[in-house]
Amino acid sequence: MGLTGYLLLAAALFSLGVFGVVTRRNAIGVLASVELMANAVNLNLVAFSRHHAGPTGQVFALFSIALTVAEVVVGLALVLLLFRAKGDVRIELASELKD
Amino acid sequence: MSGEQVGFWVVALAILGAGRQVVTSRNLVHTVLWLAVTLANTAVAFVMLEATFLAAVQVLLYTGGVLTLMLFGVMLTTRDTGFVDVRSPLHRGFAGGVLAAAVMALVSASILRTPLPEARVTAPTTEALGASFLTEHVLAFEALSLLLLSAVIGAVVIARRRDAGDPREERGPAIRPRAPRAAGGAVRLGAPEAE
Amino acid sequence: MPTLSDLGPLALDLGLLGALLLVFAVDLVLPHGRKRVLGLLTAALLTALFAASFTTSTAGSAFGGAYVGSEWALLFKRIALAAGALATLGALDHVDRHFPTRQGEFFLLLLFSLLGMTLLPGARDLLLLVVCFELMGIPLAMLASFAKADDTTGTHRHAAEAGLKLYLVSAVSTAITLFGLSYVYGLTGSTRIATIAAAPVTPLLGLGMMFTVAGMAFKIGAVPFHMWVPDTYQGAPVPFVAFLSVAPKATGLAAIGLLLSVAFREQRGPLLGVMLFFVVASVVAGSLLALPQRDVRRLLAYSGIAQIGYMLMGFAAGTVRGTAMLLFYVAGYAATNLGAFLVLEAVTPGRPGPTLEDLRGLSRRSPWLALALLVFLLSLAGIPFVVGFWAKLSVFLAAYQAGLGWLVLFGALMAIVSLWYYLQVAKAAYLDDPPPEERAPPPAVGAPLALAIWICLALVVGMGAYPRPFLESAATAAQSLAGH
Amino acid sequence: MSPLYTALLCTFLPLAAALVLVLVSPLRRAGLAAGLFSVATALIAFGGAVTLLLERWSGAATPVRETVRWLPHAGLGGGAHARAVIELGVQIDGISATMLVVVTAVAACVQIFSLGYMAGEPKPDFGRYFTWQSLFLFSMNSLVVAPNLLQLFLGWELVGLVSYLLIGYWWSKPSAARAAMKAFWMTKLADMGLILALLVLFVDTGSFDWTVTTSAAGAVTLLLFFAVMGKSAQFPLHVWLPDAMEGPTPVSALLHAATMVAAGVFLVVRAFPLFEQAPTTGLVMAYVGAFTALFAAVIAVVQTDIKKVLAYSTCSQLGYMVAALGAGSQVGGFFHLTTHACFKALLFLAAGSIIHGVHSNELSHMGGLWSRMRVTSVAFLVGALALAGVPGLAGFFSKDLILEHVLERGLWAPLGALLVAAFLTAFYMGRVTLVALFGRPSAHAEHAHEGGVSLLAPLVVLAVPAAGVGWLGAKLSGLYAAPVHFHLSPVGMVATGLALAGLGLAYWMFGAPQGGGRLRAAFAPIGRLARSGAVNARFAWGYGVLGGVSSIFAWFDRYVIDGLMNGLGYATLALGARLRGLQTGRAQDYVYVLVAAMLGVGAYGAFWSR
Repeated sequence: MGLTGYLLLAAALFSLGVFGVVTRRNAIGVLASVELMANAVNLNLVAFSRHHAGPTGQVFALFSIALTVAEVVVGLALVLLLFRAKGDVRIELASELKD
Repeated sequence: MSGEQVGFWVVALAILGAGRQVVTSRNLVHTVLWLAVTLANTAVAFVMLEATFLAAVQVLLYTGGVLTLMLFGVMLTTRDTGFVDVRSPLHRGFAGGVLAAAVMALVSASILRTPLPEARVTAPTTEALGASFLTEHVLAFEALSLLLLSAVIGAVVIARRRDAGDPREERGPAIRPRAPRAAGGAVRLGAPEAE
Repeated sequence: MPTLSDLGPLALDLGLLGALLLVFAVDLVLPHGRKRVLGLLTAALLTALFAASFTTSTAGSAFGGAYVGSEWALLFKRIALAAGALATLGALDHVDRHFPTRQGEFFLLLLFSLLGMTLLPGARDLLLLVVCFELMGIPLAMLASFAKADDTTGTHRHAAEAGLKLYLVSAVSTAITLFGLSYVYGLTGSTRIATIAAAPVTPLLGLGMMFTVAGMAFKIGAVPFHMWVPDTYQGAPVPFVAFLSVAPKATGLAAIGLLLSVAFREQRGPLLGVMLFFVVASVVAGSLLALPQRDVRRLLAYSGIAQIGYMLMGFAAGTVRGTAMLLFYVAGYAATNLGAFLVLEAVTPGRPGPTLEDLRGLSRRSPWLALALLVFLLSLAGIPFVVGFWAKLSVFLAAYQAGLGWLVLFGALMAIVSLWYYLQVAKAAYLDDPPPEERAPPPAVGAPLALAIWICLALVVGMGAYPRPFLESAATAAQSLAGH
Repeated sequence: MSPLYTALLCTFLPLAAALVLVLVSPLRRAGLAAGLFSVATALIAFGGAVTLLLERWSGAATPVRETVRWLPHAGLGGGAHARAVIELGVQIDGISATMLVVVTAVAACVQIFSLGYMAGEPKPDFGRYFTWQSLFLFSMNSLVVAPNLLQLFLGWELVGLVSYLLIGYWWSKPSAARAAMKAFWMTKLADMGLILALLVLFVDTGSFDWTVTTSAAGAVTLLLFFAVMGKSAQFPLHVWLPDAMEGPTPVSALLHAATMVAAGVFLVVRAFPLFEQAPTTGLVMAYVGAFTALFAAVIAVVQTDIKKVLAYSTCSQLGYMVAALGAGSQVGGFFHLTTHACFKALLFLAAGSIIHGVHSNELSHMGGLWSRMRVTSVAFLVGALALAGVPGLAGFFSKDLILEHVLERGLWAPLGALLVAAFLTAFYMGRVTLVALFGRPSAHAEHAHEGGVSLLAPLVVLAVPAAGVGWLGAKLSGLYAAPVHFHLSPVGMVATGLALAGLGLAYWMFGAPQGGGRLRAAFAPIGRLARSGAVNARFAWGYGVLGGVSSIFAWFDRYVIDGLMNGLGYATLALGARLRGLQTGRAQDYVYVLVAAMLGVGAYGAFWSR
């Protein structure tokens, strides 16, 4: 299967992530959806890297994974904070500031 | 259909099927587990793309580390509700579907209308990967290590219930979180506070 | 192979790293109750580094062209360091009062973020760029929530929400940026900015380029990526917001400037169109949404969104002059907005930040604070004798020279609308009577905070009276970027 | 002392005074001492200005232009104009020397008058008032001596800011605060025209000088004129001026009669070389000016508030100046500015003295003041006659000059409008004078009495130039242009005739004890109306031709023009309030918008060139 197939797969995965981010009501569910988006990025990078000389694509993917890890760590900390404040982690609980 | 093609379709369907479960599954523990399945299948795809080192990293770091962390998060925060997420209202789901479909349409249209590189090259070795990391991208690598350090420091400070040296800490048990509010449509399946 | 000489252009960043480690080490040995020293130390170190930026040569290229030290980078380093130092001074008392045991971590996170900011403008590699962007951004989300929600005084009721909103928008934006960059890499085979600039235009590259910029545009709060801004400004600690409202914006603009003027120089046609859209949308939405606000932090948040619109006029012009004018605007805006938020912190310490009602009669309770606030507001509104006037005039000039006369006309009209809400604040401070029960003594302003406000005031007035050196260094910086 | 230092002294002494008053709060809080201090500096500035003018007068001095480099080309100029440098400095020639004298003289008189007029204010407020006065004098002077448009703009803005403070002096009065806001807004709107004009001029020529030749003269001058319309209250941007009468009367005299509103006209006079390059703008100005002159004069006829009459009269006279400049007469416009400053300041201060005596602005509360306030009455009469254009007094000369030029240009419609306005001017001034000074005394006016010497001295001082400055016209115009020779032209005779007719009609209706026959009968309802003071705009149109038209105009002004301006403001506010709903507070909605915007932007990028 050629590059196109992998790219379309990644696009579909990214779209799934988008769907999850805007529809999941639990903050951790949202985080998981962001993970899907990040995973689509890695798939893209690795698929592309087969067509370019040099390790850049895979290095990029490694960086991307590490960035995502850092983000999840921080996200979970913030979710715990929300839980401590509201007793629940439904994302719409954090909607007191508006207008 | 060649073997490679069959492999691709199997992996693709597995990834997308598991991904669908991640965004729709109501039980949060299941969500995280399905995420693990997605990531593991992506690792398989990496292998098919001749990126074995990355596949290993994917399994070890993501599936091993991140998912454990997320599972902890689920356990800590949703034990009162039996790990069950509240379902989104229908219109929200519909709007999300439209958005996701639009993303898919735009990206795939762009992919299909772009001439893509054809020639394949041999996959870089793990040594080449390491060398690139520490020469070309060493500055980014150092910055990344600082980023991880800051994330850890920050996360610990934020997530810690009471601060070291905070006089309030000595005054007895930590304040318990408020009981979850019973919002409209919220389903409570879990056992009532079992502490 | 990297060698020691590669570190020359990074002298200031290494200094900052050293400062960070020093603060870290001192935090470990300081007993509780003495942590206030850490803030003073941070401020002193940042000030020293800022001073060193005038004597240290940081020109040159390092790490095989991944990093280029130039006037452009230097200018942003100075803005970040100065903003960091001023915000640290402004935050000292707040931090000491509200989270006395966590002062070390607060300033550490601030320093981490600053490190990302000083590194980014010199990056000539997309990987480095995105890592720096995150190094700047991730500590910010944590700082926004730093106060925690169980703060007993109620000042930080919305801490969790402020951070979570920033975080969520930031995480999704990062995913979008990375997604776009994956295509950019895929179609060009490199992450070096120099290589990318030569790539042919295809739909997928256009898409990748736009996603990259869109993902970064949230940091500067350009409409429609602005929605987290007012909420986070309202919920986060005010001195931190002072920092958040200027330094990351400057760095975000640096990132966009790099992409626009270097990386996608040849393919930037649609980017310029998007910049125009950002200008119009941000100026309209920012100005109109600021009108009904009663909470001054929210009001300033929306005003900042409109200001970003004016700044982006410089990019929309698509010329070196436009970039230069934008840089001048950024510097002026940084001093002004930082000062304005620090005044807000001084007015209502230990309470949720001021509404218009809280400001009533300020001129009688504290004439100097009221005067400082007035000067900052006039600068934001673009009235002569303060820097904001020159800033607006110069971006208008650049846009007009680039043939965007209609945009200038539009900007001028919207500037009138913006006067309305700035005057609302001035009116509350000067014309309205204080409520009878609040004939309180003037707010006690700590020395470091007062010093920071005074410095901002001096900058705003000084840059307004004699903008020449600032204009010149902005022009040099913009030229040095165009040269690479 | 060299002219340069004298000019710097004139400009910066008031600033120094303001700074001293700001910083030395005991002095400011002392009240009267602060006032005397401010007056002293204003008088010194006036002395300096007179010296400058006399030097020019004697013909010995050449124009002075001293500048320092201020802004680099690197920042603002560049490109085709790489060597452009923006300068900061002082230019003293016939125009600025004359204007300096006018400004400092009026300011000094107003400040002296204020010593008595504001004496009832609390001491700190009194000090604050004089701080603003000094600051205002500085801003106005810095505008006057500016050597280029950029510096003139800076002074212009400063004048606007300080006037905001002065108009809003009585903050506790909501109407005053509103009026101050409105004045600020309208003039700010106009200022944008000035900024844009600067931009266009600079990009085209690389300079902010008014002496340059530019290919964009049409755009530049039209934008400049837009600014003038706001500052000098030309239709339809005049709506703020009548409202601004909420401020203390001396402030009205300073700002809305003699100096600030004249800044717009002064700008045109200064930038006249630019305007000469754009004949179309001249035409627009002539028509707008003439229409404003007529429109405001018509409205002034039915006003019952003495300050409102004078305010609309100011609008009308500014229209004269603009029309003159539009007709290409720099001398006519500037000379009318000079004479108008004298007699309008006099009128306002006299009105202030009357208000001080009667404690009311309403015409119906006055009457019979001639016998009770003789000095004030004489002063007011001199001003009114000068404004009406009675031969020999100041207004006569300048108005004659303007009409002659408009006729020369063959601008028939503006000429007609200006002539009608001349008639109406005489009529409404006659009416005010007759009703207030000679009418039947009302209960309020029974106990009217003159104020102290500080109220009367400025009146006496200003009455002299209001009566006589017209005779200096030839000499004054010779300072900056070919001297004009005054002679009574045919059109001048017509205008004088019309003015006398207007006065006569006013006398018939409001002055003559009886008689007047059929004409009086025809206008009787107006007379009743004016006497009663109870003009009801909705019914007034039925009462007579003049009153009807006037009331309709007043109504139109009040509800349509003003309403339109207010409506724009409200619409903006309402739009802002509606948009708030978009900010739902839910993070996921933010992400939704984020992704949707990403999609739009991405689609644009992907298919941009296809």
